[in-house]
Amino acid sequence: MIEVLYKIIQMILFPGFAFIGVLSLLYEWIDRKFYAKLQNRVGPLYAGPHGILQPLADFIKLLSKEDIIPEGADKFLFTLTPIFFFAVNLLLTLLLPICGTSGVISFTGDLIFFVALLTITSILVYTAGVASVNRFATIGAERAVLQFIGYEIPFMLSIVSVVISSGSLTIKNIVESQSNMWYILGPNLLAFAVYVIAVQAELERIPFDIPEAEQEIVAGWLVEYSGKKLALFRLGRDIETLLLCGLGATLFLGGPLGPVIPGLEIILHTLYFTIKSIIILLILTTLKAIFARIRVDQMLVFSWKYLIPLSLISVLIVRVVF
Amino acid sequence: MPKPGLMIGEVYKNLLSKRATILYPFKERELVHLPEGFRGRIVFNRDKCIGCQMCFRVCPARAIEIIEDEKGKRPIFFMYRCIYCATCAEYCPVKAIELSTNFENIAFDKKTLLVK
Amino acid sequence: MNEEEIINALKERFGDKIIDCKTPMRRRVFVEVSKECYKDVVKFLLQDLDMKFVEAITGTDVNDHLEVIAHIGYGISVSVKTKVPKDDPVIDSICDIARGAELYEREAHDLLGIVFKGNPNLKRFILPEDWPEGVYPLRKDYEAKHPKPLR
Amino acid sequence: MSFYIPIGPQHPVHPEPLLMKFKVEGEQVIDVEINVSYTHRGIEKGLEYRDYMKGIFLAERICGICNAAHTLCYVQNIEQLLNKEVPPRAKYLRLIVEELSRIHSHLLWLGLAAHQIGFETLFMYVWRDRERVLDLLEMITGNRVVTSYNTIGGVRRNITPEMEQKIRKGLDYLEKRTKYFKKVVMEEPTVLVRTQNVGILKPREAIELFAVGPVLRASSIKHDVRADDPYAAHDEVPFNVITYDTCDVYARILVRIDEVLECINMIRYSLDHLPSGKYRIRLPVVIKPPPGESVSRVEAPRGDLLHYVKSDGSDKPYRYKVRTPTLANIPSTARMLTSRGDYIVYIADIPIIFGSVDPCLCCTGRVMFVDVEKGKSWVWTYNELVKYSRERFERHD
Repeated sequence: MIEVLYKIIQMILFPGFAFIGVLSLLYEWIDRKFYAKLQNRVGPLYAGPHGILQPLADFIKLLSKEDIIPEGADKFLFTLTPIFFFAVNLLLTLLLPICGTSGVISFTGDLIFFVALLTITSILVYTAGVASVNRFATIGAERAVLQFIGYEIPFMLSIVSVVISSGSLTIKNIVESQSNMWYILGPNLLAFAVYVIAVQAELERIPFDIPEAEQEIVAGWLVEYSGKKLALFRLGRDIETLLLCGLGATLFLGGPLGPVIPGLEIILHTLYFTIKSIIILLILTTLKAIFARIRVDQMLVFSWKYLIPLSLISVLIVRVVF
Repeated sequence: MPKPGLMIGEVYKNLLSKRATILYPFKERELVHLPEGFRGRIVFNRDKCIGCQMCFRVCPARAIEIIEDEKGKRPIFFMYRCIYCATCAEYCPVKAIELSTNFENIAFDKKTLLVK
Repeated sequence: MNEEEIINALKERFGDKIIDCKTPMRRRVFVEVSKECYKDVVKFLLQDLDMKFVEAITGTDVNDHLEVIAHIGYGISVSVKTKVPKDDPVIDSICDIARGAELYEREAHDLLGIVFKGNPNLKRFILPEDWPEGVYPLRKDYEAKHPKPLR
Repeated sequence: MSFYIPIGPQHPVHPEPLLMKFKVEGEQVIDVEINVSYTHRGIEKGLEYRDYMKGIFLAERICGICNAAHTLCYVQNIEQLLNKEVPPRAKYLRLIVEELSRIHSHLLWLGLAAHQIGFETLFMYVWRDRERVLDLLEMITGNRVVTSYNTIGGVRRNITPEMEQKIRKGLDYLEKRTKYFKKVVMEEPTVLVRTQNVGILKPREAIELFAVGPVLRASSIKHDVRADDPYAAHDEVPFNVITYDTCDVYARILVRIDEVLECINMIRYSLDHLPSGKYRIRLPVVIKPPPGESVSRVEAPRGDLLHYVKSDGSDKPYRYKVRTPTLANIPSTARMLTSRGDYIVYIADIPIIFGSVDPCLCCTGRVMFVDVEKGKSWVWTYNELVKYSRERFERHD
């Protein structure tokens, strides 16, 4: 009984939904602030100290805005997609090993479950675009699917490298196998590079923000969403950012591992996990700052010409070494 | 020769340098630098004015009207119509009109944008 | 090629169809021609004298008639002027010899009601869609009113 | 399956009202129709109602960014009518301000182009460094953008030696930064793939459709009013006409960047050789030029600008005609935006291709906003607005 209660508290408060929500908003703030600094701007400023509450303020503001469903839209899909998008991402955070070597939920082969559900978020992007029956949204959805073809394979192959190195498909075992040496320091460096680029595409950030390119197709698949639905999408996207940065930290940087003082394990593990994932976030933000957006056909060419061979080479190297 | 990520040095240099913008409307107002001869809000010196109506004649935006007060004819300036061309200041024979560096001509009430 | 040579070439080719020729300042030539040979003069300037560009087409309302001026020029600007009557403002289009001039003709059509015969796409171009038909703002009988304030 | 997508009248990348209806098939653009009839302000008519001195300030407002070019063109026209020659110092000062505003315009455009291909960081940097030009313009003329500098008979302010030092310092900074931006544009692969072989306009087509300005020069045609038809002090200040022969967006970017560098050299030269003496001849407030007509041409930042004036001897122009460069570039833009043969335009290329001509719609459709004829009420209820927008949408479908 106590155990169940403990699990529920873990799920809802720490390191579950509440903590994840706060952390993801913090990540958005870090992303925005760092991006602004790179561009010699100020960034969020007024809500809270140094604008740290700005993502929350945006979220609350969006919740209070009018919620419009376009006349021709598929109302059922249109309403359901943001909820699913949010829910899937939130669910996946339970698998992340934040305050210990295993997540709130952990079972054999949970990495496969993780990757499979991540794929669903990409498909939800497509349904969101198609359901809103708008030309820009349709084009955005088309592009999202095309881009999906580009980044999904290198993304998975880069994970496969890690799986081969650790010999396990369970996140817990992967983390524990890194207690001696992080995978990024070994032959998996190439896989890490591929992973970062694929994540950049998955999160639709410059240079791969093709499905929602503001200058071309206004906001792409998001164009018809407003109010609460947009807020859910935005928060879902923030959580996805946290998720993918966290997964990168877990797979390549040893996740929550680090020197531990007895008694403070939970706090220190959380701290290590946060720092490592923020490092990945900063890499992603830097990538966002130094490139122009490329076209979707160029993205596919890039992915199939360079990214996939690279990830295959990475798998090969790892296979030879381990 | 293409070099991917060419700007990475520049962006990290800017991470350390001071921001380019100023926090203008609420703080750091003293950092707004305006040169001499900036064309801002009109300042009118009634004592110098001789009532020649030259400003009224040359104003391209009809932002000047002539009224009569105890000392004779004089202009009033509607800053909400003014296009800040400084033609009136240029043609004023006694330099009774000057353009100050006050550029914040925003108001809730039109009357506050009247220069008398 | 200087101004003199252009005028001489025009006079040689078209003779007395050229009504008037003057060069009020450097690199500017104003030529007045009759309505019938307007297109030929433009063609001659563009192709034979290699002036390459039609820079603009100006229409003017001169009380009893309309003036159409084609400004042609590369270095020297030659303005070919012709008169069209106001009640039947039809003139040959130069679209087929100068494809880029289509928009200039549409602009003149919009603002002055000059009809360019042969222009394939003489639709509304500059004025808003709900502008009344048959009202041409640049004609002298159109009096622009000072717009009233909205409140 | 092909369908239409509208870009405009409101679109994040074009701040100005313009409707481009694209027929697309997947990501490819098949056909385009451009409609600019949203912003006619009646400036040509308005100039007929103003006397010559006041007209300067209306001509200045034809376009915000090329205001120096427009006023220069206007005052030259009136001076030609009056047959007055301005003092040599005024000619040089006009050139300096004109070239400074060209630098401003080109840098602004470079930032926008970077924004249009999604390169936000370059956009921010260019606009940050553009402030330096604006500071110089503010120092010389008294305002950041709208200069009000040229006037009939000369210029309105002088350049003092202290200003000269500041201008030189500012130019050094600008030169350094512009060279850096050129390096970024030429070497950053994401910029290269987005701009090379995009928006091709062959030299033959450019002449056929009367393209002007940087678009024409990027199609390897050596045409520049400053060289062919020199005005102000351009016949004394040496400069190179920049041309590139790749005919694409990349060439247009490089033409503009090189022109900025060229402008910097021109300003330096004219500061070195600035004649002394008067900078303005005083003319009466009411000018009555003799009857006649005049054509004046200026190389505005966007290309060849033409003003025509007809005077009937009164104090107001009888007819004033403005041909702005963007209007001349619209046919070639439509050509660039249409796929043909193995040249394919993607939806993603639309912003940068259209942006590469540096469109300025407020110049192009100079029309009137309030409908005087019908006296229509512009206070609409919400329902009326919804109904109107639906009707419009259906009509455009």
